[in-house]
Amino acid sequence: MKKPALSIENLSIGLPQGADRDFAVENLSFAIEKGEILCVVGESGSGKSMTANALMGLLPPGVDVRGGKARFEGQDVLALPETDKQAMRGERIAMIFQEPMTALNPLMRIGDQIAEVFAAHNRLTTPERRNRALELIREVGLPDPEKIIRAYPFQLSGGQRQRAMIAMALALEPKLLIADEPTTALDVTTQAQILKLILNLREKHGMAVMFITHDFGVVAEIADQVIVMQEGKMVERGPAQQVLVTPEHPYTQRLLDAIPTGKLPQARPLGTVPALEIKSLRKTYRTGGGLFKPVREVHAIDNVSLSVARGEVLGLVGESGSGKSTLGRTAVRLVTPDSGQVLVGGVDIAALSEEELRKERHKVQMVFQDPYASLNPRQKIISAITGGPITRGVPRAKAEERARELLEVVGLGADAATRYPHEFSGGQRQRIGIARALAMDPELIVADEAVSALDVSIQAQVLDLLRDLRSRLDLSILFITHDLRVAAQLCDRIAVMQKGKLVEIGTVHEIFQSPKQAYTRQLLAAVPGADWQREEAATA
Amino acid sequence: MWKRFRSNIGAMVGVAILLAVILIAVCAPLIYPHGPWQMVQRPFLPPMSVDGLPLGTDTLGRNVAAQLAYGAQVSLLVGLVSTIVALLIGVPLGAVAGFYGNWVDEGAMRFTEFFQTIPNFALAIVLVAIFEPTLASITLAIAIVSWPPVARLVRAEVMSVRKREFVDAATLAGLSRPKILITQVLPNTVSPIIVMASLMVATAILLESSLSFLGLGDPNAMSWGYMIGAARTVIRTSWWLSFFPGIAIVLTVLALNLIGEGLNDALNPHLSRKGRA
Amino acid sequence: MSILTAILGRLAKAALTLLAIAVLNFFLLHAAPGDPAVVLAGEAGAADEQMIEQLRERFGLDQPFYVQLGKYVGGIVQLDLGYSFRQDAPVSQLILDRLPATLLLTLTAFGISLVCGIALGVASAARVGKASDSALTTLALLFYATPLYWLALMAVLVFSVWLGWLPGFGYETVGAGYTGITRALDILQHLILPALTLGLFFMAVYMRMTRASMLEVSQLDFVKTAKAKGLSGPAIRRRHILRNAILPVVTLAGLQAGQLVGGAVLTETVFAWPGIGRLMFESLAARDYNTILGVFLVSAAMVILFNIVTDIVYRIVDPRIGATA
Amino acid sequence: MQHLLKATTFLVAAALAAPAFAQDDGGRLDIVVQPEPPGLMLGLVQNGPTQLVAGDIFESLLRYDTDLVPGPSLAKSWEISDDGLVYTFHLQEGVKWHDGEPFSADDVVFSADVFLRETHARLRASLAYVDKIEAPDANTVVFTLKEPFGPFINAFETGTMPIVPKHIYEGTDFANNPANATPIGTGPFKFDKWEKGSYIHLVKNEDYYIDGLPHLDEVFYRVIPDAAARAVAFETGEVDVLPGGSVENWDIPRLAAMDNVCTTGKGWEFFAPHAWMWLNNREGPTADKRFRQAVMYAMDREFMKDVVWNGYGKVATSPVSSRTNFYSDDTTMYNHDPEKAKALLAEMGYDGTEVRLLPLPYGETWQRWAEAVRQNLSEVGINVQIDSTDVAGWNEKTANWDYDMAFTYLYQYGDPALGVSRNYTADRIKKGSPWNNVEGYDNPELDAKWAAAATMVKPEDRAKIYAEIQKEIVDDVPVAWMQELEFPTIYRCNVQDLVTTGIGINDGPRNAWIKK
Repeated sequence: MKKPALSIENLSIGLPQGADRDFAVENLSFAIEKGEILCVVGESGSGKSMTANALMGLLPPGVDVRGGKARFEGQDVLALPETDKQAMRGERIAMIFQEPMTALNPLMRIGDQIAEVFAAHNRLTTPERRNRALELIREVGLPDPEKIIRAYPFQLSGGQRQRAMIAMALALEPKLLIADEPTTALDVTTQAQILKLILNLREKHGMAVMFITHDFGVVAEIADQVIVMQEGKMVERGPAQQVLVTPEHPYTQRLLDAIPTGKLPQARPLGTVPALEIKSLRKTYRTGGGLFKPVREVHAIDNVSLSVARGEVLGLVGESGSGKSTLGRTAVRLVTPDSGQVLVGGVDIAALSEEELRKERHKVQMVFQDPYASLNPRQKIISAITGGPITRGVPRAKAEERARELLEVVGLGADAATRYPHEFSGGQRQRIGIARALAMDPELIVADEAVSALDVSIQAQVLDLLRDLRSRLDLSILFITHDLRVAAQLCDRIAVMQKGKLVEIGTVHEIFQSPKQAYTRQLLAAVPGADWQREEAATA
Repeated sequence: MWKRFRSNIGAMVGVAILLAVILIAVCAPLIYPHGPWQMVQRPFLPPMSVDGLPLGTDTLGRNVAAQLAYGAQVSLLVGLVSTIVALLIGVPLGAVAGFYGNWVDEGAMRFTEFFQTIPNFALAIVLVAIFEPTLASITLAIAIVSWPPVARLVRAEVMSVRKREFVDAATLAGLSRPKILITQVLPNTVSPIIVMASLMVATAILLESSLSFLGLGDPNAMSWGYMIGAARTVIRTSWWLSFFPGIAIVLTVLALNLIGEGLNDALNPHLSRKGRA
Repeated sequence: MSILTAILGRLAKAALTLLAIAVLNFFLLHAAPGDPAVVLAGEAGAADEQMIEQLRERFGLDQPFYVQLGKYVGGIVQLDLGYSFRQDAPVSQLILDRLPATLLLTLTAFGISLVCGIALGVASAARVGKASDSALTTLALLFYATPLYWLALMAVLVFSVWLGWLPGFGYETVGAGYTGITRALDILQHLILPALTLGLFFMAVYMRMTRASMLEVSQLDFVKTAKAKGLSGPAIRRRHILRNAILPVVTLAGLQAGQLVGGAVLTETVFAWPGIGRLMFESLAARDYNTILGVFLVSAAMVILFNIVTDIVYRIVDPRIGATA
Repeated sequence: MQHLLKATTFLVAAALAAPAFAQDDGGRLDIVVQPEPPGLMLGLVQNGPTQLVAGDIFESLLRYDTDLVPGPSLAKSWEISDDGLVYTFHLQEGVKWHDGEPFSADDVVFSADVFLRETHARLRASLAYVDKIEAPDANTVVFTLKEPFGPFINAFETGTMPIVPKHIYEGTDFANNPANATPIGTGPFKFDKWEKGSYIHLVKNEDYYIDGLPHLDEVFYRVIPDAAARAVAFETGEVDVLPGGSVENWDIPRLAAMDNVCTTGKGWEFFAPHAWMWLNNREGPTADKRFRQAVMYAMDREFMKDVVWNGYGKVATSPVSSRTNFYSDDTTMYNHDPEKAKALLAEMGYDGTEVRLLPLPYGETWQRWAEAVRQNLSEVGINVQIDSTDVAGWNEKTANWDYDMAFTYLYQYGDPALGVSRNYTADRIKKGSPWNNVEGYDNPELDAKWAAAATMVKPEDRAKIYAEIQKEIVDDVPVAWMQELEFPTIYRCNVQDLVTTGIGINDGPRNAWIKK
């Protein structure tokens, strides 16, 4: 029996008074072997990040360890005095975080931030530190190390920053690396690269990795061992394969079921009457300009044509910066295109004047990404939903009656009408957003990353609702997402965008089974857990 | 929110002081029906030396306590009205600039910058001197020099709220632009404006007293600044004449600042907002 | 984009702003009741029409308003601030005579308030929640709420009259004939009280801001990163929090530094400090238009200058600005 | 022994000069000047601060003691013809300008006839009576008048007729002569340096034509803008002399009570500042004589003198100051009598119309005074609103008659014909100046008397007519006479002989010395 790198026994972490529960983590025990990757999986609020923070001694004020031990290299790291914890951090246990955009000091050069790790632990001389920093940058696969070392964080892309973070974490060859959702904020292709990098580095340095994620796809890619957490408690533990294939706990099963699998839905017959037609659409953003600044142009939409048939759900997939959101916003004329047509029910809404447009607005509605920003916090639900119809001339009483009906339809109950947004959870708010869009009796709904901000289980419920509405109301939907798996769940056809251009468009089956373009194939390959799911799909 | 405010000891102390000052201001005509200008006793009587004159008399033998009470009226009025006027200038300007952007924003911000470039206090002095010191001109001058930060704040807030998705939703609902600004955007900028306003009242009171100190107060209105200005030449022999109005100013301004901070903590809980994500 | 072009752009804008200020104030002042010729004649204790007419002619007040405005603006464009008839000297001369005193006072006050304010703010933030933090913030609030002129009067009373430690007013010991180091020390002695009283208010402002900013930045992700690296608390505060937290403070301070130049009227009055604030205030009662306008323009120019300096500092401290455009 | 010898020599010299006891030479005097003078060329600017400072640099032909008796200055003696038309002055010998050029009668002629005629409004009024000015020789000047002008002998005071150097100003644009910045006079002190906003430095004129004078080595005039700061400056020993009006009245007792501090009310006789309120005789309630009388009865002027002016000065009972010649006390006395005031108001049917009161923007004392007046008037039912304004606004409003009641005070210059009649005769009703008949009082009968009194030769005759005038005008109350102002000078007691003339500190440093 190997001695574990880290073993946690009966860890309990208390929350401050007034929180929604007493413990962030309760009675948690697990161990990580040397050179092993342990994935801690859970939805938001499951306590997985708190566990990591407790190990590092980085718990926020008011949150404290109430009991338990964490043995690491023969010591209980939870009981160490602060100075020892400080010495341990970065040297023997290192950590990387979710948001590469904010996790680096914006005012310090990358090289200095790496060298600082050595300085903090009094290692090496200044020139040596520089050389080591260069080596590390090379090791994590960043291009042009000499340049990177002098660069500031803002000059790097998200993936590059995450690599720089990893370089920092590796600096002193820690025995344990804690990675807290390190790929969640990244595009799929970048995510795939970072995951590969972590696997390689584990191989090379033999360190133990505690990898926190909410994504079972990632788990399938990387994990040796898995523990599943729910509301502070561990509900399941085991080797990755076992947990993924034969989950024991109902919660784990529910989570796995909720995952949009690669299983493709039955193809539906499509109508031919177009609800939305986009013709040769172009939108270019110019930044800078003015007297002394050079103009920079970004082609957000570069000559795109597509159409959505009545009753069809078209998925629009792409990575960040592909122009998919701009296209969606152009379709509802929140953005006015430079040229091209947006035909809704035969009317080119891109060409309407402000006044005419207001009369036509109701035809296309939108469901937004951020459930917390899409509802006015100072407005009751009922007025949020009835605002549009009343403006259109629907009598108030009638609009309110309809609003209550719609709230029932989206599964909230009519009594939700008189409450304020903050009384609802994220998933509930998304339902309100859908009801609001439906209240206008639109010909087309644009759903812009409508489920991306939600936990998987909630995501699944909202997707179910949309699917249900699609068939009940014969809705036409332009469904924008970065997640091919989600798109596969709901869409009839999928359009792939890259850098403002439409790369490929086809039925779900065409896209998934015989993609024509290299970029589409690349995207499909990058989907985490793709192999596992394909396997699963095959075995199913 | 109210609970969070109430649990803030400093803010509650502020509220208590402010309520006391308001009470005194309101009751002044009842306690001293003859007004603050009546010469009641020998001049320069120290506090507590004669019954009925707890704070002594001033250079003309007038009751300092009565002056203080009436002064509360004026100081509060000037502070409040000038803040309201400043808000009336700053809020629409900032809102329109932030909401419509482009050249409207450019124009409004140039205008604001222009006013921020002129030295504030000097401008206030010139304005009051030119329009002659009356409560109206003092109030207006204070408002004119204090609206630019309001405009900037509102603009920034509107710009941030404007990008929120519920504004897009309102646009899609067919609401007109002005209606969106008024019903959707502005209500969400109210908290920081309230916080700023409470601090502005404090600043306005200080500004009014500074102007009075320089001899630019309204001679028909008894204000604390006017009292200090009138008493500064006798500060050595009759300390109480400038001491009590000075304390009154410090307490009131302090109270308003405490309330402002309390409101800020209660209305703009940055930490909890961040903690949500 | 280079800093140079940015500065050039700012300067071009600044020139326009200054011109606009000149025109606006010209209108304002001429709208004011009070004729400078009458005032000047009045000071002589007696005057007749002939004298007032002579004076009006000398000042150019007999000409139509637009001609006066045109002449003034024409002068401004050639950097000529006009002539002060009240003081019988070119305005630029008057202002140059007094500007050093004002700059000395305000920059010293500014320096003291910024350095002490930031230091105390950092100290306070580091002890957040403790008694010493409460004491510091309460004190700052108190300074913030105290009228500056009142504080000045009290300071003179205590340190000059009662204790006799420091001179209570003036710029230097008059007629002492000091030169070199002795003179510098003498001026320094005179400087202490006004600079401190002027600085205390702003110290309170900067302290509160620094504290708030430090606390806010310390919540940011990269601070957690720094902790995870194993840096000590002081090192994190110094290398990571302070550098980021200080940016908004520096910005605000830069904006205020310019304002200080024109806003030191109160301090200059109480301490008889021969600066431009007092010059303006005194010129106002005499309707010495050109001098008031000159002071306004110079102080506005100072505001702009400090804004540009702040901008440059910001660009140096924050690599993101200027590079992203 | 040597020391004694020196002292004896000095004694002899001193005895020739003036007072006959031992005076110490040397030392410096710091005097407050407020506000900062606009210029020091006394021929061009004659405002108070300029006179204060430049009175040491420039001189005129005569000086006047505190009883307004003329004495020698640049003229060592003089004669007036019996018909009162010819004034002959014999000048001092060996007088030199500060730049070393010799002074002569030509300078006097140039000054009076050319320079001041162009620049000096107040003197111009007197010079209107002058037919010609001649210099028969280098040390004699003769003024010949067109008709007798009683007060003419009072026109040779420094501020009224400062003698300026012909060799510098002749043929130049006086107002723009560069020498204005560094004035050249004949006085006991020379201009050295002017640090604007801070101080003016004068140094001893070593070549002064009176041996042994001045005693002081240097004089600093200190600019301290704040009244409280001026008081502190005196307390801390920064300054030695606070000329009248430098500090607020209620600060005077405190300063006077300090060790080694003396005060004197003397030194203002020539000016005899007389304070009143203009009452607009043209319109509004103040156009009614009964209202004006009611104002007089309503006010407790004794109380105001005691409280506002801390007891300094005297309640004014007539347009002529009791400190100058020709004052008469045979007039109606307006005592504090609110009932009488109310009766008068009832009689005229005053309806409570608001009356604006314009205070003089010269500091706290004047502000308090206006407040006290408002309070007194409100007690008899007059509705008073205080207008607030600065010096410029005050000048504008009074000059353009835009007021109901307005505080002012003016100098009397030693004679009613110079400083009093200008405010009451109809020919002086002219918009645009705040020093003439601003109230709009028009009484042709009295106009004739004012004119007659001015051109009489014998003082007794003049006194009779002035008494008649005073009796009548006091009943009309064209303005509300308030108080004969007294501005005490505060100084260290070891400063000796500071105030010896009717213009006080203006030429005080000439004789002053510091006791060691």
